[in-house]
Amino acid sequence: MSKYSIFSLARNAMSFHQNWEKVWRSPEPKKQYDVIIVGGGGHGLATAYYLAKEHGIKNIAVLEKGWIGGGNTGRNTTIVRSNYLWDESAHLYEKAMKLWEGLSQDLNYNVMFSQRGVYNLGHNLQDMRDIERRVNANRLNGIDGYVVGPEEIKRAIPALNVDAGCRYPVLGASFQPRAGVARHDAVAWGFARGADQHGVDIIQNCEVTAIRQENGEVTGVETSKGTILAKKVGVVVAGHCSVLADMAGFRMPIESHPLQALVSEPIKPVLDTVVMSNAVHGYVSQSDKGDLVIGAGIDSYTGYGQRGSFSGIEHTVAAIIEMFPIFSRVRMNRQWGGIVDTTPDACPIIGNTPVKGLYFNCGWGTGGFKATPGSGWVFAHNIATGAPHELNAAFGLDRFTSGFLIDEHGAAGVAH
Amino acid sequence: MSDLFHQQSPIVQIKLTEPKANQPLIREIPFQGFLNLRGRPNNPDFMTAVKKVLGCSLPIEANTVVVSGDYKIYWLGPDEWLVITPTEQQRKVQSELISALGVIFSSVVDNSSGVTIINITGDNAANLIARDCPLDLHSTVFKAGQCAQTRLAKSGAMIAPLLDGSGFELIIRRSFADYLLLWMQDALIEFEA
Amino acid sequence: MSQSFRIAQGGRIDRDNQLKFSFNGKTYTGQAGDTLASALLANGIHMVGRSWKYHRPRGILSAGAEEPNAIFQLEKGEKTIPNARATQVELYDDLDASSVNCWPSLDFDLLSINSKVSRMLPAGFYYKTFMWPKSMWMKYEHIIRKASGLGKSPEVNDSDRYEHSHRHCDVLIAGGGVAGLTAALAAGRAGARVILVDEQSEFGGMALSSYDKIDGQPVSDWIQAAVAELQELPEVMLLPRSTAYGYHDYNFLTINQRLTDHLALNNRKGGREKLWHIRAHQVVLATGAMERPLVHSNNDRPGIMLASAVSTYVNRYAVKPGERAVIFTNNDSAYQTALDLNAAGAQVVAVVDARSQSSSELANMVRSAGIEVMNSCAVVDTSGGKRLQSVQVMSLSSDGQSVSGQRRTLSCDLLAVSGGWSPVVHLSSQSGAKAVWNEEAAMFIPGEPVQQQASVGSANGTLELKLSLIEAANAGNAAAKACGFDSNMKAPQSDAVISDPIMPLWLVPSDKEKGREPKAFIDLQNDVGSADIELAAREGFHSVEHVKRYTAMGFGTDQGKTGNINGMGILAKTLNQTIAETGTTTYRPNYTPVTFGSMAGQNLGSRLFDPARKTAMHGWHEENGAEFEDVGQWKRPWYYPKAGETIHDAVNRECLATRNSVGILDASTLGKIEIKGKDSAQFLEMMYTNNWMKLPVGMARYGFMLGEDGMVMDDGVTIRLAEDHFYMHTTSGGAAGVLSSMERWLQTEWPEMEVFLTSVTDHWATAAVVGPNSRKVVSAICEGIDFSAEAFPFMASRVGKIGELECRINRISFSGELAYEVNLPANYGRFMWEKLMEAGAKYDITPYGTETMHVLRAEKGYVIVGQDTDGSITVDDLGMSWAVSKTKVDFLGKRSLTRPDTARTDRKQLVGLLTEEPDSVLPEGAQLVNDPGAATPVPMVGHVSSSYYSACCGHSIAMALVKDGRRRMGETVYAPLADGRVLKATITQPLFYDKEGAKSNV
Amino acid sequence: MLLIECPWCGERDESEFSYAGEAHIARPLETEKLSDEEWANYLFLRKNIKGLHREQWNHAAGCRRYFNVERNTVSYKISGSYKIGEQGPVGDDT
Ligand SMILES: Cc1cc2nc3c(=O)[nH]c(=O)nc-3n(C[C@H](O)[C@H](O)[C@H](O)COP(=O)(O)OP(=O)(O)OC[C@H]3O[C@@H](n4cnc5c(N)ncnc54)[C@H](O)[C@@H]3O)c2cc1C
Ligand SMILES: NC(=O)c1ccc[n+]([C@@H]2O[C@H](COP(=O)([O-])OP(=O)(O)OC[C@H]3O[C@@H](n4cnc5c(N)ncnc54)[C@H](O)[C@@H]3O)[C@@H](O)[C@H]2O)c1
Ligand SMILES: Cc1cc2nc3c(=O)[nH]c(=O)nc-3n(C[C@H](O)[C@H](O)[C@H](O)COP(=O)(O)O)c2cc1C
Ligand SMILES: [Zn+2]
Repeated sequence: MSKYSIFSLARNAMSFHQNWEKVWRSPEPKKQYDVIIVGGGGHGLATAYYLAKEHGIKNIAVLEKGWIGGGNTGRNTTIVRSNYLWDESAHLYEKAMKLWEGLSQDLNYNVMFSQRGVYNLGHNLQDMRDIERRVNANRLNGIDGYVVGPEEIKRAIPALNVDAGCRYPVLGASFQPRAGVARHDAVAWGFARGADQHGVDIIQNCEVTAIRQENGEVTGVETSKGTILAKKVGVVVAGHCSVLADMAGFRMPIESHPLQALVSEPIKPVLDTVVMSNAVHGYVSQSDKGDLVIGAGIDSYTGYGQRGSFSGIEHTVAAIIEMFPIFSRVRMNRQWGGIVDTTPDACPIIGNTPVKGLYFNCGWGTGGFKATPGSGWVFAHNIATGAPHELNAAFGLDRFTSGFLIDEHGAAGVAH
Repeated sequence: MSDLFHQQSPIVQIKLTEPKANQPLIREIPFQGFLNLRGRPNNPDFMTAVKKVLGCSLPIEANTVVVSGDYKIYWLGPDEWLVITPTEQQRKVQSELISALGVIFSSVVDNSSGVTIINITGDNAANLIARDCPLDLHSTVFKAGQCAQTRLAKSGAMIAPLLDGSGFELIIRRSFADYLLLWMQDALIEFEA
Repeated sequence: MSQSFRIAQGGRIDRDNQLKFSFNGKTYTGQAGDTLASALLANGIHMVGRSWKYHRPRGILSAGAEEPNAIFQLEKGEKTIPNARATQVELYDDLDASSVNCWPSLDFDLLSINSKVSRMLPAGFYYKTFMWPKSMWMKYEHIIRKASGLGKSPEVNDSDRYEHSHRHCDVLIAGGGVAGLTAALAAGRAGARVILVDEQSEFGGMALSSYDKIDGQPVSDWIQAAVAELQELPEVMLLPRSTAYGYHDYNFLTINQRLTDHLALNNRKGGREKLWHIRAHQVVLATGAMERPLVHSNNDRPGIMLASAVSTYVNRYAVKPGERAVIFTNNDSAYQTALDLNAAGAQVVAVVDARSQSSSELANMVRSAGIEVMNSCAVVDTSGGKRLQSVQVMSLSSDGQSVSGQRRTLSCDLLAVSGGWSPVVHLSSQSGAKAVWNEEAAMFIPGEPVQQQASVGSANGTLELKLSLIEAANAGNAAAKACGFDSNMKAPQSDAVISDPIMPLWLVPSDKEKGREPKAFIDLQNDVGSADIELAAREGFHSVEHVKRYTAMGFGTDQGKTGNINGMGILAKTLNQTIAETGTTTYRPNYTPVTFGSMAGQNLGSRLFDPARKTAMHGWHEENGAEFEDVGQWKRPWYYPKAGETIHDAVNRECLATRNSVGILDASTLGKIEIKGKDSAQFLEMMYTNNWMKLPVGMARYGFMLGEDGMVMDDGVTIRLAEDHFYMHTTSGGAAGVLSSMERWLQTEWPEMEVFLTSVTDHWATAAVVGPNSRKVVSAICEGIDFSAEAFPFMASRVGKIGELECRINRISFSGELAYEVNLPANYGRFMWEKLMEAGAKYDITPYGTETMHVLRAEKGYVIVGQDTDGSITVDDLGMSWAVSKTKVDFLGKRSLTRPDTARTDRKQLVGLLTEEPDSVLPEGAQLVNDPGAATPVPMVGHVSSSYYSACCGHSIAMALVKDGRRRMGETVYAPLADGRVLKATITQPLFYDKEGAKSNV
Repeated sequence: MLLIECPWCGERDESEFSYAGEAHIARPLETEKLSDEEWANYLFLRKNIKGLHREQWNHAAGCRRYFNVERNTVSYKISGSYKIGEQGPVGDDT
């Protein structure tokens, strides 16, 4: 299998690019695999990759109902950071961050991971308390982070309006320098290529329609391409996890909601970091292509339609202009939506299920892109060994029974 | 001197100006009495007791208004009404209602300082409201005698067409009144030319 | 006029009104009625920009919304507009335009070097390289970023206004060409509420560029009459310069109207744009069709234009886009362009037609005009630098798969191409109808509607005028009927035209070896060529969605309006599948880009971004120098600095004054709910963790409200006004949520309970009068109440009079002081406040804000929900399990408390902290550790939730949530801070002042 | 933007309403008697249906009533609204 490099590029240019190999093969499914991964998003592909690479399991299929990376992986605002509050999540996301830092080289695929830093703005006193608390926790957990004041923010982000006269003035921010963005599609393709090179079969247009089980143990799946057997099935279908759980006969503590995003027309670089605000509610970065990539809010209702309501877009755009008044005359090019799987504590569910051999990895909601390599890495461990890795042990389904939730919603609204 | 003198409207910090060009006229009708009345309309005792005091039956058709003498009664919900009385009569009406209702399951709450009335009249009255209100305000759809609670900008309002067709009456909450008036004043700019 | 390519007669421009404009620093003239594009062409300017990746010279391709190339920066400073499409910019006096994405100049662009190394830059090349050394990526990326992007963001704030409006209508018609006008007439005449929108300045669409006839009149006369009639209909609203850019669920459409951009800068008044939010019963889509270019080698040179655009420039704008033209087509419509050019005095060298024959009336007219028609031929290559110089033609096989024979060179400065038509199915697709491939017509047409909607005219693939009009009249009638109007207008008449069928041709074959042919472009804006599509397919990107993302086809500001269908055709061929199987990418809003400003509207700034809720005393606070804190949407006084005071000075002063004499706080923002009905106490038993049945009338009790997950959600004091009547206080931020949650329980779970809830938050103004002298102050202005400690004890509520006004006084305290909350209807709020200030003057009554309130309550260990709790804290964690009934069978959240994790006894618990240095204040949010020297990750045992300097105690105080904290009294914890300091603190009870509670007990 | 029919006020814009989650989740009566699992089911587990979904809405900016809606969560088409305690419509699952 040929390696990508400037030299291979030059070599292929000589032959007019007629000889590039397929990035992945798209074979017909076999009758049986050791492990089936349902869902060809970033997390599913990463799981397959690490299963093959770290655990030596080679007979793996990834089944994707559409085209790989076409779910939330292909429609997110690509923010990668690890500055989470609670130890459990901080360690999991930081594992992912470490993997991100070598991912392009590991995959031999440039996922354009751009460590341009992320600012989380604080607009009221409670925001600032929460920021202090989180950054302090991050530092003690070995995660880079600073609390910065309005002047420093203004220096770093000249376009940001830090006027004290704003409705919600910027009082400060947390800043994680190692955080940033990555090219989302490349993450899917890079993992697909890596997995494929390890022999994983990536099968698209193959929708899982039923989960076969005998005596409480999984035996395979029914798909739009027929029955495929396996003793281990890992389900990584994000917004559709309740649908798959229903096939397996249990319910999830999950609601699927539309989450929208939008991009501006491409403009020359004006914003070279990532800015997020909870209180004003919007987040923005600028892609390498030049468009402003803007995340909108989640729609309150359940929705599998990959689209949300215009009011959400309108509120978000107002928030962006409130923060960046100079973007007012820039135009919005396109908007879209994804289906996010939200949990009661805004943390993922990774681990075993009531059915033996059936594993779920879901509940990443509005923020799982950043976890992609880490999520795949721990899930691969979980599937290979049948038991959670210590990094995902706290993220099991059992926490909803025991009450051991890891509430990452951040502090509740200030009330006094 | 009566203490009534000491009342301040929720929009005390706003200066309303004379309309220019095509601007509608925005005026406050301050210091009316507002009673929030609740009870079960399928309880005839409740309906009778209320009628005795107000002189009319409560509107049970959704989103309608009934006028009875000095009182105006708005439907707020299937078991909830807003009774508007002239200035400083709310306490009297409230105690009359409470004693007429006795042990009947009901509640009569004075909310007179909690809301105020803003009338918007003249050309573009509907257009001003429609700047950020999802309700269909067209005269063939929203007629005198009807009312609707709805979203107005980032707050809410009870809106009713004025009986004389000159515009709309808005009932808005005190703590949002300042914001809504700022919003209206800004909205007026569109009709300045 | 120096517009040397202006045709002497005709067109819809105003010849008497000449306008100046500048392009890349040079001044030119045009006429009113021109677009920037037509004015440039009138001046003979074809090359207007450089392509995105290879920086190849590019010219104007189209005359409308589909334009991929002519993207300009307009104006400078606060009026600047990035990425304006010259084809849709109406010319105005002194317009200033410049090309984007070229440096140092359009003519000499350094990055055109990319074109030379273009072989190294195939689709997706960046995924394969720039990976070594790892540390270099951020530098590479910097360069990539600089090279991409088109126009520049404004650097100063926008001074324009953006209006919003909401409208409902019976029939919304998008597109005001002859089809849209006809539908509007049908529905409008019947009396329906009609809104007709068109993105152009004039209604009429394509017909404005043609000499067709309707009802026997020239089409322009018919349009004029139709518009005039529609303007007279009272229920019809015409919106020109208005783009329907989003078709959302339930016939909700968003429309962007441009109000002033067409005017000279100094003539602009009022809002710049208006966003219409329209909810329609019925929608008629008459958005027309767009012509497709043909994809052949070097098909991107300035001087290569869509044939229909050429006709538009000639007929509508009286501009000759070339002197010697070649037409290249696979269908009949471009023959009209040949005639139009011919009539305008340009030389038409030849019509190159891919089809083996063309014998329609139109084609024959072209032949009769002496123009050579070359059937079974194709343009295979072109030459020219900054302007087209010639094209090369070869014979094309009848299946369109190969070329043969001699290359014949035709010298020309204009190539007008037509690859067929693509109905503008964007809005229909957005509405949920999946576009359907029509093999015969070689176009995607609107699919079965899923909303109350119909497509008509060329938008529906009906290219013929006569049929368009019938279809439009029918749709207008049907839409009106569906809204209850009697409507049966007859369609306007027009003559049928017979044309020969199209021959689909997605990629003109090259005579060069595969891979070695010059670039043939599909997406001109993103420099995506046919080779990129083929490469993507070869590398395994088979889904059209993958191809889009791998090559960037259709990602631009034009969203692939001219390129996508050709791209899909080429992909289909490469993968050996049908176009129907290949499918389209997803159509999404926006149809064309829309300013963020218009979406934000006026909802910006300190006044309008979000409501600022104000209490009745707000004016007083402002007049007395208060600084405000945002609490939810409320503005609360934070502290009242006197001249020269810092926040700490002010808070220390306010605290001391309150503890030593009397302070006053505006507490009006607390949520207030009246609870009435015989089951009220029973209801409170469920809502709160403690007991309510036996609370005596006239007395108050503090309660915690939990979520069903057992975590603290809200707290507050509730008073029993009568056996069946309570008055609840909630937190300021929690009020709305608490009310709707209680309503929900009542309405959905316990509808049999006789309880009514009424919010009175806004009705009451509340002043908390706090401190040893509070009794004196309150009793001085309030009559009818016995204020003695025995008659009016702590947690009692009384009604009295202030003047003639009935007031309610509650003896409750959030500070540990003797304190009274005085309530009057808010219309008297300021009156009450001033009376209290007056009465308190002799005790030096001191107004204080939320900061002092925080300090005072922390000195007493009282918690603030949302600050000392975070959604993961139980009442027991707060050390207040006395507030949780052990005897009640149930209350919300109760069952959660016995879950294994929730019932643990070593959870994080609220404790006090005293720093080693009495003056050093722990930062709120500091994390606590047992061993600051531990290796990373350092185990954390808790965090500081509240922390202040307490002037009353003379040292700092803090509250913290610490693991197993209640068992660790007296132990030491450390707070390692960001600046390297490590503060040492001792765990204490969270109670620092007046530990016996003597002060409130007086 | 959804157009939601309030059983009292009629069709109104989505922005007047707030969503209140899956409908027909009755609060268990004797919570003490439930196992931790049963309680967790009530508390957290949801059908989260892809297709016809019964859900609660509150006409927050209008009459403040809670009511039920049957809506397809893919097409977002509402097949009907009904009051709490009433029998809902049986929509076509398209
Ligand atoms: C608008 C938006 C913005 C976001 N922004 C960010 C951000 O800035 N940062 C961040 O970290 N996260 C963000 N997220 C979240 C992030 O996108 C997701 O958490 C993450 O991509 C999930 O990846 P995944 O692989 O689990 O899911 P997906 O990428 O959704 O993959 C799941 C796959 O399963 C497939 N599937 C479903 N059902 C079946 C079946 N029956 N058979 C076979 N296959 C099936 C789907 O087709 C899909 O391809 C955002 C999400 C959205 C929608
Ligand atoms: N001979 C051919 O092949 C051919 C091809 C196309 C059209 N035609 C002719 O065109 C005419 C058809 O007229 P028609 O009315 O169907 O189309 P049209 O192109 O004349 O009108 C469409 C109108 O819709 C507007 N529009 C498009 N999208 C819009 C949006 N999102 N928002 C607002 N406005 C939008 C355009 O500005 C245009 O004015 C007939 O004369 C027909 O014969 C002929
Ligand atoms: C980070 C990011 C950047 C994007 N940039 C663009 C862009 O520049 N132009 C564009 O047309 N679409 C852009 N898109 C949106 C895609 O076109 C597409 O809408 C999105 O991936 C969702 O897929 P769908 O619309 O096909 O459902 C971007 C998407 C993402 C996630
Ligand atoms: Zn209602």
